[in-house]
Amino acid sequence: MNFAVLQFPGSNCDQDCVHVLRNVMGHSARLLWHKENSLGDTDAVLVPGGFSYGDYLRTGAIARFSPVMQAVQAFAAQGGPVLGICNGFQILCEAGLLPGALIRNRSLQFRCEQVYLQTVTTASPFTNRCRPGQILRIPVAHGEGCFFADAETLAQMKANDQVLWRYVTAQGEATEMASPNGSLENIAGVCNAQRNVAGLMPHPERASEAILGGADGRLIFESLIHSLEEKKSARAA
Amino acid sequence: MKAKIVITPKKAVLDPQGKTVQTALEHMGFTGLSGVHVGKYLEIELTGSDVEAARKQIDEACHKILSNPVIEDYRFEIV
Amino acid sequence: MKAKIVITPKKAVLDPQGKTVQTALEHMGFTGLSGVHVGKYLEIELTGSDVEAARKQIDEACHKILSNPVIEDYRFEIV
Amino acid sequence: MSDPAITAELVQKHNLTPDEYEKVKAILGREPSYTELGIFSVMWSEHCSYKNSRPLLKTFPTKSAKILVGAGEENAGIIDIGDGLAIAFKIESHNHPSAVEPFQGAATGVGGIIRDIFTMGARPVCAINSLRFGPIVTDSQAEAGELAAAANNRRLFAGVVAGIAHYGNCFGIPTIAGEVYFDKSYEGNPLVNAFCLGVLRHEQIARGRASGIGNPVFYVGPATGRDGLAGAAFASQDLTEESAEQQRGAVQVGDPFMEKLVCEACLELLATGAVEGIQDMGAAGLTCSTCETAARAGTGIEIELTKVPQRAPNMTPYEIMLSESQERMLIIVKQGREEEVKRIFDKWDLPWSEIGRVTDTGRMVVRNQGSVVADIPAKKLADEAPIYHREGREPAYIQVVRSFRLDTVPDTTDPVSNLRALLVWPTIASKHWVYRQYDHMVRDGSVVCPGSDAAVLRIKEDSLPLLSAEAAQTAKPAVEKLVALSVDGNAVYVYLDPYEGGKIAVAEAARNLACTGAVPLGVTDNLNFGNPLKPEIFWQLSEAVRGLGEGCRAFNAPVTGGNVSLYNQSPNGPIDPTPTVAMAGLIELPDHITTQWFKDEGDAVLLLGEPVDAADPLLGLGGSAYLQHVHGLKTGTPPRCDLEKEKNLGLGLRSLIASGCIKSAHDCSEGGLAVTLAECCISNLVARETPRLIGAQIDLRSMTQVRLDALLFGETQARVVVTTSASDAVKTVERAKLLGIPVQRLGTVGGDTLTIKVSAGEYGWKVAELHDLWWNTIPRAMKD
Ligand SMILES: Nc1ncnc2c1ncn2[C@@H]1O[C@H](COP(=O)(O)OP(=O)(O)O)[C@@H](O)[C@H]1O
Ligand SMILES: [Mg+2]
Repeated sequence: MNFAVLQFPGSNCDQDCVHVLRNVMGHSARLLWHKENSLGDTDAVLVPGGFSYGDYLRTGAIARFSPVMQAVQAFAAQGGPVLGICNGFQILCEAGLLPGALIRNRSLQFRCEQVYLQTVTTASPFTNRCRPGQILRIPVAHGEGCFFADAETLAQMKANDQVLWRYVTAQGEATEMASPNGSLENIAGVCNAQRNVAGLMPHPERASEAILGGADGRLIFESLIHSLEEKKSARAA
Repeated sequence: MKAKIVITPKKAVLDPQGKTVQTALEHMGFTGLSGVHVGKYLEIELTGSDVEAARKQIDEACHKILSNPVIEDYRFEIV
Repeated sequence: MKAKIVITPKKAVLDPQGKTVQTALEHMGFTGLSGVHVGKYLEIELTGSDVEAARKQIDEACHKILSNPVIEDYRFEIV
Repeated sequence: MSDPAITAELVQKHNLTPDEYEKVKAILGREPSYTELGIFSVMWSEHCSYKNSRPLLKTFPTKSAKILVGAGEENAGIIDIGDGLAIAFKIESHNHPSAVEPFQGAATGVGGIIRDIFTMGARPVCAINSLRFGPIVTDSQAEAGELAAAANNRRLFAGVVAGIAHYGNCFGIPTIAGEVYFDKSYEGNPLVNAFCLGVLRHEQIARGRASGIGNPVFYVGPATGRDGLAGAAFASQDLTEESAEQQRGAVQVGDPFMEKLVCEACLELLATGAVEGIQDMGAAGLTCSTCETAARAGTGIEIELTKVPQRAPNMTPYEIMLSESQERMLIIVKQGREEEVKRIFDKWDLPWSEIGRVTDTGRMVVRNQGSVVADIPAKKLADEAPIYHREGREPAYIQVVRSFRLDTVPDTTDPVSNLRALLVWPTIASKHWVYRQYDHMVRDGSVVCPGSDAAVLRIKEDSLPLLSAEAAQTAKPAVEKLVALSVDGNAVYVYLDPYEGGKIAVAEAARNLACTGAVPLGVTDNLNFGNPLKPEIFWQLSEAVRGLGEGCRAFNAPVTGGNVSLYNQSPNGPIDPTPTVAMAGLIELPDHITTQWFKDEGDAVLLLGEPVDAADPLLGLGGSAYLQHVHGLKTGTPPRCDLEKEKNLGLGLRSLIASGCIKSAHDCSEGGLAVTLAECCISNLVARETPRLIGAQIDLRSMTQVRLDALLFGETQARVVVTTSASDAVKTVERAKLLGIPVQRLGTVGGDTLTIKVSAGEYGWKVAELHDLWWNTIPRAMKD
């Protein structure tokens, strides 16, 4: 598959995503500069973590206006898969591609630590290789990852099965302690109603190799690759 | 000309910063506080002199980029 | 009563946030901007009714904890 | 607006002595202009010239076959790590700025050291830090003054940590190790030492040289403001009509986002080969970067100040030359290749300006609107600062602490409470409150994160700086490397015996590396001391340097550079002498990576090294955490450091690790054997709020000859607690003996308590309780 990993001024997990997609998952991945107007030959887009534009004003607020984001909007509207990780999640929310917003962690501090994530639904291109309810151990690293949506939006999201991951304890309970940021209902990641755009605060690309302490994050990339392959073979058939 | 913009968290949105400031003030012995809210303040210096045009421009900027309507309200004045 | 407090970076101090927002606005086609400064806005709800007492209290709070006098200025009004 | 007249008073305000001023006049052959006075003043400050410490620094070992760029040659030293790869690393202090404004002071400290690294052509890949503050907790009888002081210490601590987090996280560099001590002597004068390490290919080393007559000089990065002026030169004249605050100069504010862009743009530019020389504008900004690059190349340099981007209105030449605005770089470009600079800096939306040329005059000439405001021989300015051989005198307190005798302190009767008390001492308690605020994983290389003896970083292809398109075609893929890092410095030991303490700082760093399976490669050190004009302080400095040098020689770890921060005094007196030692090492194979926590039930616990140094009259308790915290005594002679033994221990431990039988290794430091064992039981963190606790049954009954407090809490050096599987235990003991390391079996891992049997009885602690004390002390003190 061909992955495009966006690169904004201030992105800093861009190389990590390319590394995992290329060297761990064995697919082709390239960086796409924010001034580009077109995605070229791309099967899926990754919006990586970092501090685009220094996180000044609001996380993701400035990056969403980059030329490349217009192309991503069009790609997503056609059903192309887009995954935002951390700052990428924030950018996708700002761009209106995902519901809700991410605000300051309740502790008011940056948090970098391993967390447990429960796979809320396997019915998405980002979770289809997980077992229902499967718990993944993946690190977070953010200061503004507290998910918020108004009551109506949240109800709609739940009705549509749009919550993909929640912070839980090792035993699978969505307690306050389990969440590093105070997110609404412990939400760690969501998708859009069409299910082709998703975002999550944790970093699966940091949990894809045993030498870094665990490879649970691979399941998310494997899911995405699996759904792309299915799409390809369906098209071929 | 100058635009003075105030951006505040919506009432329904958690304001952990406001809570923390309130607690800190109370710890220091301040009394009679019934709520603290923390928002952003922006000052934009404008070279033009057409107040109406500026108002339109700033409103658009606030709406499009300076605030996020999911979590924030804004107000501004041109002086 | 309410105190409305504005905290801004001192003029001589670098304001990377303001600079970045200015560039972004310009990139988006906003023109005629000669400066952008980003600061904080606080609203403190007060239960008392003695304006003078409140003024003193808020001034102290601003000085001691709400602002960082090394790099920030503050101003406020009681309404 | 005219410059003030040069008076004796003005010279003094610039911290130049009458003799130094005479030397300035001799160099110039005339009176200096006001701008020139400012330039000499900053270049000849201790910070830039090391005038009081240079003779001592010369005694450090700085050579080895692996050194590619040595100490003092450039902005940072560089060491070969094999396969055509190299690392550049350095530590630097930002103590005084952090005392004034902890958040920005610490942030700009991180920014400064990162620039020192990419200036060398290396890609910065990790940061570490070493911090000191006054006490953040008080006992129950504390008076109002103490409470206020502790509150202020907490403010500084919180601000510094948040500032380091802000800069490093946003820049996108993992902060993977560090240390924090709390002691009264740092009240009012916290220490913030920031370290950065970068990697590069041998052929990518960049130089800070203004070579090539006629080459254009570029200024890149944000505009110059009046930042940091007060710190640099103490200007107090009515220079301008601006507000008082602007004249004093502004506190430096860091912009990590800008630095990230400047770094990426510089690495991209270096790959083109269009750069002749490059240097960051650190302390003394434009002044230092222009005269040093010319001095190194033996050329001259000429710049025009109106071409320098300016942020504040009406800046004077004096201010522009002395400003310490952050994130700026000076680049000497090969003539004819200017367009490449412009293209790349435009791509990154970064300001650039061509401000001058390299000349053959040997002079640094500064013009403002065409007229010369400074004209100084560059080499004399940069390299001929006065050097002082200060006088040292042993301080009176040394006699007092040396005469301390252990029999004035009764042996412990309550080790159970003692261990609890040590674990809640903030210096020993877990520092996760600190490092969970740092992104310690970004860039996918953090193999051992903070929380074990030393951090381990994987260096891979994308850790390296870019290659030019042509070079990329022929380059071989980079061989992966594992680098280990630790920073150490127990200042109480140094206070009690600077020579011994200096050796211990190096030995502890080496021991921490050995515990992760690494071989030491090199050292960068930060000498944080009081006022060197006081003979007692100078004695501390020179003795500590002697110890540090000897330590480095023993481990074949040359000093590749470092930083000197003197005048660390508050109204209460000088800080404890605090040399901090950051050591980098290499781990040969991924299999060798070892962490400090106990692994499995049934594993055997062994001690490598003598349980107690019987030849030490204080049995390892001098200067110990136990004496300080339990008895309120900061006295005695510190534990003795036998470098031969330490070296042997490191060699032996690594060889045991290579043989595959070591499952965990943790060195004994503050708090002695009992704290080490407790940490092995409680320090394995699986995920947020999810530790993996495991107990151990320890039997010390065979060690009957010694005081219980010394056995449990003494800080005898050259000791490491390791575990092996039960079946490997006997074999490991034999191997260790063959390697000449004292070894004994202490017990077995398992259960939910730590129990220690001694001849006097048996003591036990629930590991969950120990964990709570150790884990939550700092969060509780910081109330979150
Ligand atoms: N300021 C800090 N920044 C990052 N990591 C830190 C900091 N302080 C302590 N740590 C980490 O906490 C762990 C324990 O530190 P310390 O008690 O100093 O270890 P040791 O005694 O083995 O040198 C180490 O992994 C260290 O890297
Ligand atoms: Mg250690």
